[in-house]
Amino acid sequence: MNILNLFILIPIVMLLALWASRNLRQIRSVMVVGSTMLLALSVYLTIDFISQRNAGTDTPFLYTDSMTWYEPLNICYSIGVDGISVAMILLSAIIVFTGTFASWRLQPLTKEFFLWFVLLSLGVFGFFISLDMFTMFMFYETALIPMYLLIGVWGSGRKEYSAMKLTLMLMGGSAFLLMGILGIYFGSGATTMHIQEIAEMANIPTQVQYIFFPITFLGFGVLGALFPFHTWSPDGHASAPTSVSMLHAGVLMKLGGYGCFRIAMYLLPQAAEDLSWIFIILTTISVVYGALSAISQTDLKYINAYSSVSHCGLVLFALLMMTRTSCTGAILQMLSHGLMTALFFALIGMIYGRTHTRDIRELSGLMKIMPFLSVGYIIAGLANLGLPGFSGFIAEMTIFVGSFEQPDLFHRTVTIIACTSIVITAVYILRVVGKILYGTIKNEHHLALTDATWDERFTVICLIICVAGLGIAPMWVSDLINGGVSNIFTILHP
Amino acid sequence: MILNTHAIIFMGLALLMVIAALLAVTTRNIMRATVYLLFVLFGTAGLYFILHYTFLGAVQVTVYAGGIIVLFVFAALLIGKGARDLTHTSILRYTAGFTAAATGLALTTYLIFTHQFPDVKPLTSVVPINLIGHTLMGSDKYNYVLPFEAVSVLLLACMIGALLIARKR
Amino acid sequence: MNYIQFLEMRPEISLLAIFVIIFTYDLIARGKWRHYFHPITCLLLMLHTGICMSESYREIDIFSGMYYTNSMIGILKTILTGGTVLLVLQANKWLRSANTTHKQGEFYTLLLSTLLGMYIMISARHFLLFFIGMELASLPLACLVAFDKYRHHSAEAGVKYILSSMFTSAVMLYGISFLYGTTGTLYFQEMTSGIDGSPLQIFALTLFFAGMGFKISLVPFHMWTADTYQGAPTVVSSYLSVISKGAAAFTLMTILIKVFAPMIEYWQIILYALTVLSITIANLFAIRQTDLKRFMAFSSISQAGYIMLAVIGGAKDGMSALVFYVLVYIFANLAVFGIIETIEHQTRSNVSRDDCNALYKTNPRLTLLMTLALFSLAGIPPFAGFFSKFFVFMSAFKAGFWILVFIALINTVISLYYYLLIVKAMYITPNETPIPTFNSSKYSRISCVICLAGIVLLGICSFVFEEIDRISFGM
Amino acid sequence: MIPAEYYLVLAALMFFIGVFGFFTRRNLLAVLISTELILNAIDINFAVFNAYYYPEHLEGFFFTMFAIGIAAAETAVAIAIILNVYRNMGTIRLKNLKKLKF
Amino acid sequence: MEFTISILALPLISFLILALAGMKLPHKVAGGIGTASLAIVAILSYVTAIQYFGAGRGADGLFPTITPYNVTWLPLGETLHIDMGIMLDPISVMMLIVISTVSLMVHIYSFGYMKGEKGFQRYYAFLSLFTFSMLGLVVATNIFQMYVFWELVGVSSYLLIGFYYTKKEAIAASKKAFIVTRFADLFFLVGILFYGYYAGTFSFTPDVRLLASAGIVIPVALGLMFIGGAGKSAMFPLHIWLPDAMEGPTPVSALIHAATMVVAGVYLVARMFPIFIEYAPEVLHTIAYIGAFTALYAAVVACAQTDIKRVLAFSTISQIAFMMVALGVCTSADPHEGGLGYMASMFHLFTHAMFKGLLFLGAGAIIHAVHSNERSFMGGLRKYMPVTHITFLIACLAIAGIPPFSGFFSKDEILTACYSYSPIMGVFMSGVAALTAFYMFRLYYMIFWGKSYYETELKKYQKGEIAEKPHAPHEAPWTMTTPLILLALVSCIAGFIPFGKFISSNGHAYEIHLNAAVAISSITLAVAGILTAAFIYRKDSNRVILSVKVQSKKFIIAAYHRFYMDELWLFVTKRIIFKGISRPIAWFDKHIIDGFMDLLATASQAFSYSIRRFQSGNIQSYCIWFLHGVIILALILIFLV
Repeated sequence: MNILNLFILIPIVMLLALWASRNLRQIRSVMVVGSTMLLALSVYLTIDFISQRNAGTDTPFLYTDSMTWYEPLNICYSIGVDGISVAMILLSAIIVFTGTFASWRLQPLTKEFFLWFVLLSLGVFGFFISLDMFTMFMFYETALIPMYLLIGVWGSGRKEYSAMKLTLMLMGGSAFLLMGILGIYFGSGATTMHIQEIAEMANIPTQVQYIFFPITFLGFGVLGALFPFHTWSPDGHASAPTSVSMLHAGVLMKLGGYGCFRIAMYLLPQAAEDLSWIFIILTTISVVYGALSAISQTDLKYINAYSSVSHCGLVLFALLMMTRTSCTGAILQMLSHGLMTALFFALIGMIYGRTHTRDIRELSGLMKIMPFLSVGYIIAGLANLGLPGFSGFIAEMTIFVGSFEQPDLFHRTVTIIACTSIVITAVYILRVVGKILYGTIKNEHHLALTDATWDERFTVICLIICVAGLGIAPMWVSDLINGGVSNIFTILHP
Repeated sequence: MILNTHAIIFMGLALLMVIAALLAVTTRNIMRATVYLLFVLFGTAGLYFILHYTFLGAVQVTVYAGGIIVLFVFAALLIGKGARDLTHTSILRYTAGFTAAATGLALTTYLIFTHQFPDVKPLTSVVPINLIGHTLMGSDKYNYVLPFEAVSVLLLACMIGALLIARKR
Repeated sequence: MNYIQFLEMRPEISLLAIFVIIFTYDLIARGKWRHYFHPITCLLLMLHTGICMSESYREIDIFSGMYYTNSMIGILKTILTGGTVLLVLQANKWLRSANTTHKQGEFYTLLLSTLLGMYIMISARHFLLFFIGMELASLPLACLVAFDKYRHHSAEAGVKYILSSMFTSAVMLYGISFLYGTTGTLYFQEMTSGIDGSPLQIFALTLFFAGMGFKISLVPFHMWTADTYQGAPTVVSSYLSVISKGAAAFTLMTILIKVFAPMIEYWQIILYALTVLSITIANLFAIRQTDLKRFMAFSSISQAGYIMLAVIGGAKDGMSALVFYVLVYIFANLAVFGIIETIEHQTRSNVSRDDCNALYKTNPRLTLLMTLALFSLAGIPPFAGFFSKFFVFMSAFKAGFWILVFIALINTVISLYYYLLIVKAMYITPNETPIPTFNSSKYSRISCVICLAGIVLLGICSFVFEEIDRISFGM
Repeated sequence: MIPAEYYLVLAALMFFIGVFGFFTRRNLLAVLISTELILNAIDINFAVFNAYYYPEHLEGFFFTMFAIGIAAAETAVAIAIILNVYRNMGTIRLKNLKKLKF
Repeated sequence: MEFTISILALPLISFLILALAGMKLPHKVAGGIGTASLAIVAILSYVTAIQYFGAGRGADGLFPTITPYNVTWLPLGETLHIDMGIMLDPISVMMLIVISTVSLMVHIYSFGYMKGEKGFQRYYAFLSLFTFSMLGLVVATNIFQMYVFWELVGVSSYLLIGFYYTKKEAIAASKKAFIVTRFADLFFLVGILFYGYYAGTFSFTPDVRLLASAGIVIPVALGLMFIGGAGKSAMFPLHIWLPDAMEGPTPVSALIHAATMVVAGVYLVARMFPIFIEYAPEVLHTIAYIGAFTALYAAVVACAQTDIKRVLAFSTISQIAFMMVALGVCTSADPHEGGLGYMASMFHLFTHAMFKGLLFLGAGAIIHAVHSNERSFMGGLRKYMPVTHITFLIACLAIAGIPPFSGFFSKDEILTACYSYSPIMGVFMSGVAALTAFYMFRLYYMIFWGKSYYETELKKYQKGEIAEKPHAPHEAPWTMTTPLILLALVSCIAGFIPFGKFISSNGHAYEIHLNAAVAISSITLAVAGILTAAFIYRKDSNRVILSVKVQSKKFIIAAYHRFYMDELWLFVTKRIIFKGISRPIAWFDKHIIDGFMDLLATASQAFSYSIRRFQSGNIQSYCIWFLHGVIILALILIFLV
């Protein structure tokens, strides 16, 4: 049996087990066991993948398997991974694992929460292992819809509004996406929906590509918070419960970038080449605009959400630059942003859980009260602003170096504009750190607050280790991703 | 066109039907409307006779004039005062309705006159009743035993339904 | 006089036999025997479903081309019958309530006669038979709509339904008369050769379409739908929305591809316009509804628009997508209506969205089923609705109508919005006094479980669709 | 010989007069009467087509015959429902039948 | 030289230990770990230096460049990759000595200075982190590694400046320091990107042919890199963060903001010197002009400051500008023909690190004693703090350029280089040097001479005017004085190091010889400056000072406010970026873009509401619509299609 199937089977078993579980203890054990298994599995997958690659297997995808599903419509359940997907699976497993701990004490309706949570992760894993456009799309939507309930039921603030907005905008995106998928399928005249096979056929007429590339890219771009379709992100993240924010910003938003790369650009290379400039402009705006918006926000989650807009914009930006290095950087940035932002949201959730406010004007001097969380926050902040030693730095540097490989004036200019985001990032991160962590305690009620509990510490430490690990030893991930990117580039930029 | 008996009868019937129909849809009194309807139905029966469809004419008279009109009369009497149709309809709906009907009529007339119908193969004699019987009960092509059976179920169902609704319990 | 041919029409005969049995039983059964009425009917209908299924794999052409059936038609009949069984199961409580229990017999007979009408309508290859079938499928239905005859809403809905139905059938007949006038025959097979796209025929086509549009409730022929659904007894609304609609949609497709094939470019335009209108306008109306049945009416109009996407290509895969869509739609919609029905028994009045507020707290399983059904209707994977929608889109896209698909896709977002509003009411909106915990009847629970299984499994188990696709036909 | 078109136009006139009545009458029975006019017009159409153009088979003839029967059934059901409405609401004016809307 | 890895590893390990477990350790142990590791690092650095220079020159007459470690850290594309490694050449070895020495001093000193402070362990952790990063920066094998550690020193500086995180000013200062330098780093990064793309490598020794073919891009890249360096080295107008950075603990100021980190910019230019001189001499000269202006500006401002650390800060800016000028005035790689400045700059870097570190540590001792930075709380301290006084005086003499203290030698070389570049530059820089002597002695006199604040207060107390007895200033503990003495010794003798033998612009040995004219004139000027300061500030309420003050009041106030540079920056950041750009963007996002999305929703709601009349409940209107629909469809199909 193909190991990848386990990524679907385990969540399904978890769903059933959760459904059957009676009390909190059982729920927690199901979640811990399940997410640990997923994590272990993904680590094993990564190691095995690397060793197989080192052993010299050079097929584009490993662990491939295909099973006809809807024979008349050429729909198959095709799975397989390359370096990019392995990296993404690993990321997802980490976030699911830590997300479990981040929602350790979630009340009420714990069981239901985890049911939807697991369904979401099922969708995410399914998406990353799929090679068939249909199943990919199916898992994509599977991952989206639980967000509505997760935010709507367990969220805070204007949760109903935000949940609805998020769901509708993302579903609007997926409507575009479905359009794109159908366009690709029928445009190529293929008798398969397998990505690799369609890519190798490479017979989609250019005119068709011109129509469907923007559609597909926009479809995924909405999830990747592409300007001006990013507005679901601030409200959605602000209202979502901690672990949902983590999973959403950490993994779900990556689906967008991954899809843009794997489907929009890979299958429609000619249009990607010719029309990328439109989206480069949009993503450049995303990058700078998101960062600038973040400066004047007062809600912690809004700041981070806009920061996500900026960082995810950088992912798409890098992809569109279409050099091997920048695309590697984009994937690195996905990983890095996933981990960092999950860390951020976890910390914000923990702080909010204590202070019951996220308004930076009402918080101050938290360092004194909750040193652990504050230090965590500073580390997250530093990672976010691209401090060497953390993952953000290597990702951004790879992106910028890669983008510089495009020597024409347009690409140069937008790259330099995008570079300015690293300064703006520093501004808003430090502003927050200075306001909420440093200084004296203004609100004496806060004096009674406690520092992180063990499960929270565990979450934070896990994520920090990952962020730092990626930042300190980027070579192996870089190698891992490079293989996948190179394969895509044999078609994209021959 | 030569004025022959057929033509005169047709003209007369047509005039009668149109006037009666107009009156049936404009009169204020429900009983009168029913009577005007009766005239139209009789006129139609007359048309069938002209077309040599005497059996059809007979059915028309029995079913419609004998059955449906009586139903209407009963209903009108049962309902009594509530059945009076006094109020004027709103101008807007009147206009909209008239526009729709007039446009439809114009369109239909235009289409009827512009359409190339096949050559006329007029009937010269009354359709024999045994042919009607055989056709109704036959199972071959252009025979109608199946619709006949189906319509029997329909009538039964409608009877059950109408009874169900109309009975007091 | 080859009357032996009647014996070939086994589903119809079996249905008629049940009709007679029930009719007789209703006349003679007294006392405790009346308690067994419902179970006996259910059993008989299940038996009948079995017969339908076993008889479905036959191609029959009898009465010299007036009646035709093949495996696809047989399967569709089975699906419709199966849906009716589920519906009757759900109707249990309503049928046993004091106002209705003595009318049980009439309910069954009327329901079965409409079903028979649909059988005839689907199998008819002659316009007269088709017309009779259609009337048989709608006239008793009018009585069913007005079934709760002492409820004002039901009476009003009944009169609206019967009048618009009469008007529509008149309009449609007018169209058929012109078809007859221009082609000289009422047999489908012969008529096709006479179709040449002359203006009068186009007019006739439009009139015919309007009639079918009424049955399927496509905009702008849909206006009766909401009022009727809202006023009619829930079971009947449910029946109207799935069984009647499914049969009509299939019939429309067969007639379009069998009779009007030469006029494909015309009816594709009509379908294009009606689909866009149906989906969009129904969605816009649905946004605002708070009465659940009325809401479901608009939802079903919009769903009808999606079904038309399958028709528009007129191809084999469209047919299979259509039948599959109908199948999935039956399960999802019946689940929703079944739940509305059970809630209605608690509220004793029409269910509004506010009644559902915080329903999850008291009735989690019911709510979950409702959620899944709504998700399926909205086309969310991994539920069956996603697959059926996808196939429908695929078939339309394949036929080249990609802008239409795009419009439909954008509309799925709006539809998701209003489905989510209900989900929101059930899970999120706080409510001090939610409907207390209750148990629905055994029968209704069975039906719900079957619906749930359908919603969850139909998409994942591909053999159902593959089987449908194998036997489907097209132009 | 009277041209068939005359019959057809007569039928069309009847049809649309009926439609007009259907649209403007304010009383359910009166609306029903208009419907009868419409159905009647269609019957004429069928009969005329059969008699003038396709006399070899009796298709239009039988259609008319069945249509008359069905129309009777329809009317019966409709009147029953109208009576029911009257019993429920004490009126059969259309403007009183607007509880279900929007 | 494989052991050099431990020079980097030890501070890192120490940092990790202190950061992870520090809070649980007692202060002394924590400090001990940090200091011990630093002591080892210092020893290793000396060993490295001895071995390196002791090994002698190679066959080509150059000290070999040794790269004991170099691993590919992050591959980027086919040709580019970021390496991490250790590279030893004369200037990096020199920097190792400077950093480890000053850092060790600061570590020891901090025992006394930070005694009992909350967060003592954290402090040492950060110091270790800083030292690690700084060492990493100087031994970088390529420009990107330099950038990596460049950022790390930036962040450790941020953390140390914000050490007193409850103090508003400290928070603001740390933020400002980080953001300003980060802003400059942006240019650095873009410069690196250009360089990397055109040179095809990040290493310091690129393919010459590639560089030559790149044309204008290389000067641009180098210019951008210089902006990065200017940010770290506080060149005008990016200097604004440095004075504020004095909010950090004083030893930190000594280490980071005087001796090591701030000279990173100079080091960067020196590192890239061969490329600068070959491909972008114009840029180099521009650097010289910027440096000259900064030197003057900072010196003038320093004259008007009252906070002693601020004075030192501006003095640092001014002195670094000297080094920049020295580099900028180079016209060729040969020290004999216009390449002298390189050596002078490095020499000055070395000596400046020592005496400026000493000055800061001395100032720390003073602040420790009087608990304030403001000079009004000082005066007459020479009696109370003899060791501090003497060492401070030595440092002042060194910076003023009085022989035989080290500053004289290095500054003299700089001035010589300046004169050889152009007399105007020479005269100008000499003037600034005189000004340096003036403000340093102004400071010196204000602190150690004049009316004692303590005594005045004591009198007041005795008279009963104030309730609390003032603290008597006291000499610092040995942990603090030892580093002072050691550094003072170094400052005394460092000038006699034959620096040119080790470091010169083309790597060949260069014999330092004093230019008599320059030396004499500069000594004269320095003495004049000192005398002026002594005349004005030795006693309080001197009449001359008053008249000068009155006459140039506006100028002094302007100088005190650093010529309103901070306000200008504040205007740019607060008014333009925050209020003028960010706020409007946030508003735009919320109301226009998001508003548009919401509008879609509300519009469809509203539209939905407006069409509800169609569903009027009247069966007749339904049928009218029905028929209209039919007819319109038919008309369209018949007449339009």
